[in-house]
Amino acid sequence: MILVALIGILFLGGVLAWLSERLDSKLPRVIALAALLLDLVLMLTLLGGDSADGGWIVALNVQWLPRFGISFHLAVDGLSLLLLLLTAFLGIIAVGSAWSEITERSGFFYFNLLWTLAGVLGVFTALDLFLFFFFWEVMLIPMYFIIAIWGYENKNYAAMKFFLFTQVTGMLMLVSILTLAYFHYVQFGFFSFDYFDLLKVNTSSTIEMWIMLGFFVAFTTKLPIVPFHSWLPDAHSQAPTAGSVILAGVLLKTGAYGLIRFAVPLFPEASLNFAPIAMALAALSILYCAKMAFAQTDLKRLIAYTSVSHMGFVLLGIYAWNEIALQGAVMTMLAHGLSAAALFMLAGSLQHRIHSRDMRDMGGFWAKVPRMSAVALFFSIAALGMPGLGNFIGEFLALLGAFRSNLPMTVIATFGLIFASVYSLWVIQKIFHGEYSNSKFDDSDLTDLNRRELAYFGAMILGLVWMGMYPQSFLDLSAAALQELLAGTQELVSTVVQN
Amino acid sequence: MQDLIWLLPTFPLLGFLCLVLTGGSLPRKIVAVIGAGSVGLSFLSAVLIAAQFLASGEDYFVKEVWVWMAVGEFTPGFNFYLDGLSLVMMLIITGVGFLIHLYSTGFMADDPAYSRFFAYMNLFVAAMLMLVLGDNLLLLYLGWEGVGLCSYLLIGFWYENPDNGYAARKAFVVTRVGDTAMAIGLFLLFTQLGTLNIQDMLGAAQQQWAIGSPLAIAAALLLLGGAVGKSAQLPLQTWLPDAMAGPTPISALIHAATMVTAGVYLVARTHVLFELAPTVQMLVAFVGLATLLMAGFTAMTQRDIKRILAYSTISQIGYMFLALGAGAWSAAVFHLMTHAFFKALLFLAAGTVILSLHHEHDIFKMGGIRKQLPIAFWSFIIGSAALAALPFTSGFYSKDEILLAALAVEGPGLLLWIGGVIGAFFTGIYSFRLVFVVFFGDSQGHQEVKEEAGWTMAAPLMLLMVLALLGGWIQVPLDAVFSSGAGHEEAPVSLLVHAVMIAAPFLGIGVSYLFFMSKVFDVDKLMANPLASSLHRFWFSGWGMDALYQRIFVNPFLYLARINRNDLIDSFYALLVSITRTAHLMLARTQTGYLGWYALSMAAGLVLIISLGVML
Amino acid sequence: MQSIPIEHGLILAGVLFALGLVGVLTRRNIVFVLMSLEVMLNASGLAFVVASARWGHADGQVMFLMILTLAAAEVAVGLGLIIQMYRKFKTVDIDVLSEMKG
Amino acid sequence: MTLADLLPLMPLLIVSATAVLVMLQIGVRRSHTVTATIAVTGLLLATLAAALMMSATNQQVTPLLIIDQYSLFFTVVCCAAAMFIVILSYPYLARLDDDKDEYYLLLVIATVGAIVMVSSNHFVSTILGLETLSMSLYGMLAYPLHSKESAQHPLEAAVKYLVLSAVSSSFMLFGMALIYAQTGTLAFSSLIDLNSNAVSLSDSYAIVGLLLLISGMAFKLSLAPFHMWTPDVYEGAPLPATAYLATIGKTAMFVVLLRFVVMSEALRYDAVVIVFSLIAALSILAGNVLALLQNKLKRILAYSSIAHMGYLIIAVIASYFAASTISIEAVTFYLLAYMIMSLGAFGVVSVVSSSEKEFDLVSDYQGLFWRDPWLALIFTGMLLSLAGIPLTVGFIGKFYLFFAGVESALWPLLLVLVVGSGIGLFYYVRIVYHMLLPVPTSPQFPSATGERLGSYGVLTILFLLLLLLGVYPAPVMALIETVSAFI
Repeated sequence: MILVALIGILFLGGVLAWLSERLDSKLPRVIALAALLLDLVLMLTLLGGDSADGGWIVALNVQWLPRFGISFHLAVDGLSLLLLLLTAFLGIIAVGSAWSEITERSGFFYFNLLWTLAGVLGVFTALDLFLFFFFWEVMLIPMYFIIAIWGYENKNYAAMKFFLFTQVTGMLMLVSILTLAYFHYVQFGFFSFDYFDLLKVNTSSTIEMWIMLGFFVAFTTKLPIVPFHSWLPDAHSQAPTAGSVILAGVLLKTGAYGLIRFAVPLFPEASLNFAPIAMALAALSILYCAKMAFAQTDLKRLIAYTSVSHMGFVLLGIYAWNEIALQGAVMTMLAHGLSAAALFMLAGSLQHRIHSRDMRDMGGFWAKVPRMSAVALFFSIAALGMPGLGNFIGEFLALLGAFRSNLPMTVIATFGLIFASVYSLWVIQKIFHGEYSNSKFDDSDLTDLNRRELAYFGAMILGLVWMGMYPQSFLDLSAAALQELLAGTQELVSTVVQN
Repeated sequence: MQDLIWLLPTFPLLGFLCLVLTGGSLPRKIVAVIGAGSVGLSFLSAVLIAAQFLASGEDYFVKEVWVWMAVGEFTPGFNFYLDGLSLVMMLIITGVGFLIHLYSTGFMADDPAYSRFFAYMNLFVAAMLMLVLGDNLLLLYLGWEGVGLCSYLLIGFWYENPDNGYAARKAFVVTRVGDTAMAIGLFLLFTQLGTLNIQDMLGAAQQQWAIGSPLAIAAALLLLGGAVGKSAQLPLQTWLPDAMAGPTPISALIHAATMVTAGVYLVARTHVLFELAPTVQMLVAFVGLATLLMAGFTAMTQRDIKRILAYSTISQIGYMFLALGAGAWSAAVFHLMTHAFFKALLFLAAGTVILSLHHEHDIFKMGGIRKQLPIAFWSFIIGSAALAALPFTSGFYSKDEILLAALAVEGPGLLLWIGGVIGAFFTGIYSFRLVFVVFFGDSQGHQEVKEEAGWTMAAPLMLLMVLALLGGWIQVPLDAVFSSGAGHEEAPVSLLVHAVMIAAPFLGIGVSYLFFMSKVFDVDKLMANPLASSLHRFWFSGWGMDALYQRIFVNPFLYLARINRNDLIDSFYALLVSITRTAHLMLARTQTGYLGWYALSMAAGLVLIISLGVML
Repeated sequence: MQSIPIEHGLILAGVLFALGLVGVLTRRNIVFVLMSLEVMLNASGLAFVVASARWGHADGQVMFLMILTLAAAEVAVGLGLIIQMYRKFKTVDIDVLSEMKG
Repeated sequence: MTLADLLPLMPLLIVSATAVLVMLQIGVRRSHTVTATIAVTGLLLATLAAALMMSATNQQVTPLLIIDQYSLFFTVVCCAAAMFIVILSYPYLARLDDDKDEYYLLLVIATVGAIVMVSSNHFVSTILGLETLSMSLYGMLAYPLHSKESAQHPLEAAVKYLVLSAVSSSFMLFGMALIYAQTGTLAFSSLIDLNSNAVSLSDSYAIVGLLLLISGMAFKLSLAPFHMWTPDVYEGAPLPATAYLATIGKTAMFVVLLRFVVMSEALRYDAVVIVFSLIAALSILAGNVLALLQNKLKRILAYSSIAHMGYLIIAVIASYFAASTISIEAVTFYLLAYMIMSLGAFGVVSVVSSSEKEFDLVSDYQGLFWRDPWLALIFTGMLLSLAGIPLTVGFIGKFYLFFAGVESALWPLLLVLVVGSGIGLFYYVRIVYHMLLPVPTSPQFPSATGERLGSYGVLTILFLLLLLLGVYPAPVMALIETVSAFI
């Protein structure tokens, strides 16, 4: 029941926020914040739950569309719970960042924000593939609205691009899901879209490969991975800050989650055969997008490309498919969720202050806004994988685990660390170091971070340090779930490896 | 007390936090107290712990603080490991570090970003201590990257000048290249040996790997990559001279005394691996040799006082690598220590000179200031003496050991020895060239000289002078650590060898005297010779390495970045869009609005369909 | 007695049908277009008659009568529209009805 | 023909009676309101009657009409839709400077035709129904002919539709004739196992007949390559008429197509399968591509209807290869969904339009979200449903189609479906985007007045249906499952 509550609260809160705008334009943000806090509390209550049965902490399974054997099946294990917490946390952060930035039509804005998050929660908890797909699509429309209404100069193009990429690949995934369900029908004589039923399906390896590709394309488009990444820089650079935060912090993670939860466990053999290609793509996008990031002049585009680059480590970790690598992937997801979100918020607050994202206009801000600069320094250091911060743990574990399953690709990917340092330090140099000059922009309201901003940046800094210095508290949470997933594919992997 | 070893990094870390969180709002006095005091505290505790440890007579001591992460069989912990090696290192770091902090309180006295400076310095000390005290390679890596970060921050400390920013980024990225190799090394070691705990790992390596086994070679090579990066050895030495852009105390602490020697520490720490890979060990020796010669040549040609010292540092670390390569582990560490003393001394002295000459760096614009700056003068005399390894100075003993060890190497031993001696000769030349040009001769009409600053800057110099002189008598407790490596029985060597080794630096000093003091030979005349001048240019540019790397790595990267600024891959999707668009426009033209045309299309469709049907 | 093979009848109907279709395509005068439509409809009517002759029952002929009526109706409505058209454009050339396109 | 036969015909009779009643009422005294009311009541009664009878009736009434659950289901759908259209037409015609009443007469008669079609399993009834429908549609399309202000071109639309649909009718008739020549019966029956001892005709006659018939039907369903008339007729006709043509006209025809294809087993012939696949692919691509940059809403909806009919054909093809009846259900559900969403879309446009001025340009709707959020929300819902986005009935419909396609392994067609819907997203969302833009300085159309409350009611009902069937379609799915068993 609590799971329905989690999602329902957000859906309801969204509607309320929208309606409440008529009363007072300040009300919606309060409602949104309240809803998210409530969710966060509910999630925290789940933390205590024992994950005895296969790591599932709490589950709910009701019939929904009997004709197709579709059920409303939600469940949470450690993995999902981590991501739920991340979602709620970043949701709150996003509300914080929108607090003063979104002034017009705030009601509809928070409606969309909450509905997106609701969709994401659904994705992280759904265990019926139809339901999963349902939420997968639900989260897109509000996101489209957020970009298209509150975005910047080129919002129409960006929003449309985001929408088309995710929708079209989504349809491919739908075809895959249906094919899988149909084969289940053929083998077991009844329709079912339930995760655990579909796990039992086994098909000829070629068909399995095709179905798997359907999922893979959808998920790696969301992740994203070269060559499906090109929607992301546009979407990010055009979206309002809160939008970028949700997009980078949470939406991208749904792709990774999909790979971990569905793509690999449902098609272990195909995934195993496909792993080399996947890891090659991962390495490629790590390096390629690091290079692209360095080339950008638009700050938000730059950060966007770094996101793609970091997601490469996630993909690498997932397709290495051993515990260390998976933990690394999960940690990377969490840490990147925070660091990327923070960087986007910095970019947003800069744009809010000087109305420009063009790094060529900037320089020497350290003298003007030392606090902001220090914060920016911290997060770019985190982004380049400084030990002691979350990102390092994630990337190191991912690479460490990947090393045993695919040496060359891991070595190539490791060079990403060098490029990461190149672009991260470039940002610092370009914006915060150097001689300050306000020739290119009006710095009348270029003020240092205020209390609210300091508060949420502080929270994120603490989070990253916690992940970096004592990641165990996160690793423990996801361990059971990941071991379960690994166990599911164990014997097959071992047999194939032997042959 | 030993159990409190975790306090060592904690004190400076706390100092860092205080300074950062207060964000420069504290008065300078307090900042100075926090900044220097925290390091002082950890020095005190270091001394106490050292005393207790040596008293206990144990070989090593482990303090487990908490498990960092536990994933499957991968369970690195926040554990501290204390043995002779880390003991020496921690004493150097805290001791010299404290002196330099003290000096800085005076040196930076009128810098606006006083507290930011000390924040970074404290963070550095903390990271450096983690590096040497960590009991597993991951913790070492933590410190390793941490010091790299601080080095970046401090080189670019005066951020208004983009050149400093460039130097800082260069330093970080170049070392990062080495670090990446090292990271891969860690992956390899863990995958093969199943642990990153240094002692267990070494033990496992000895059991599983035969001498010269490819895996051992690979592992050793990768670690060496990290080492050469940090320690500015060939081929990754290019960053260090530029790193002089930072404030002088930084150069003293990070780029002379401690961080740059981390590579030496790493190799010494994992010497077992290198013994398992003799070829790599030999490589280490030759890297050292090449570096020390190359740096020696370059140092002779530099004009910037700090660059001279920087190159001398590179070359001295070259000696340490030579020692490592020769298997003289303790000799390397010993030289590391003495070098920390006299090089810190030299840098700090140079700092006072620069400060009192209003940030003048060019030695040929100085001259004849021995009267005005007696302390600096004597510091330089002693420092250079130790650097040139004149007898009875600390440098003498350490370098002596190294050269003998080099000679003892079977195979290319003689070659190594000769190279080392030549290096010593050059050391004599450039070190005293500096002294002669700066302190003797006639004043080069620079503006009046400021008074040497107060005791905070004088005291450290004094102490370091003493250490630089007498440091050679310190007994480093390393036998337990290098029990395996200490197998070198000094073969009785002829007096001739000793004579040569003693003579070499004196010769060098003589040469530089003739050139720069008595002006018997005229440098300019020499420069007139095209060969000499071109050679000079070549050496001056640091053997053209920068230009080379610029051409091989940097430019291609920039080129790629430039030509593909807006994403080639995206144009594919753009193509799809334009295809659909054209299709739309073409189809839209068929909607003519003419009834006849529509009827025709129907008829055509019908014919098409029926013919299709009938054909099948 | 020797009967005509059904194919012939159908082919004849087909030819008529094609003629009518060609008429619709080629004529610009809407009155002639309607006439050609009549031809097509009647062609199919003929086809029905032929077919019902084959099976020897009346359904086809019933259908033919229906076709006659509906053709009449079509033409009735059509002529109504033609009158409107003539009022509006003072011509019965169908190409004037091409304001909507694209 | 006994009394027992009359009972199942109840809905048909009610609607016919309504037509007569309207006629008489016009004869007695013209009154727009009264006429509309009679029409609504009649259609409502018919709807209810059909709904009540549905569970218990399955009967062949005369050789011409089959009154089973399937036909009754669509009788309900068509009557309800017709009723909604009447309500939408009322404000639209309110200011027409001409007699308004005959319009309703025509509409009701057209509905009679539609009912006959959905319950027809015999060529004669098919033609009867079809022509009744078309004849009255000609009238409806050309209705505002005399009004001076009417900006559209009802005459042009009517003439084009009349001529071309007459051509297509003749296609169908000739096809029927050939099939009749083959089977010897005018009832829908298998072309494969003929009970003929007579000298049999070569198969090619039957095939040609089939293809002729299919072409004719394809025209009515505006499937490529017989689609060209659609945008012009949609654009020229008055909105409610367009809505009628687009929803009821298409649905009725499609039901006939489905019945015929299933009963005649036409898909046994590879030729027919290939032709169908070709038609489907062409329609999907042509429809979506043509709509891509179109600026007139009615034309966009016209093109999109071409594409949607193409989607449906996929399910028709699937119905032959699939073991289960899912594909039949897919067609049924999608027709229902299509009815709801396109009626809604046309409804929104007609709410803001009137016979003098139709607001047909996408740009007219700029900023609607901030001027009339409710209407904008409804419109967005309809468009997203047409695009097949979850939470809407359109998604469930798409899901059905995809499932049918997968079940019969029609991979190429599925690929086309994916590509097509991908392109489709663009122009639907483009409209939504225009509604999100800031309100232009001069509002294009007056926001709702009192007389439009009825229309708003209709739209709201449709919107709720849209969401209900999008989120919890289980009961309707069950109903459709049982209903589809009768095909």
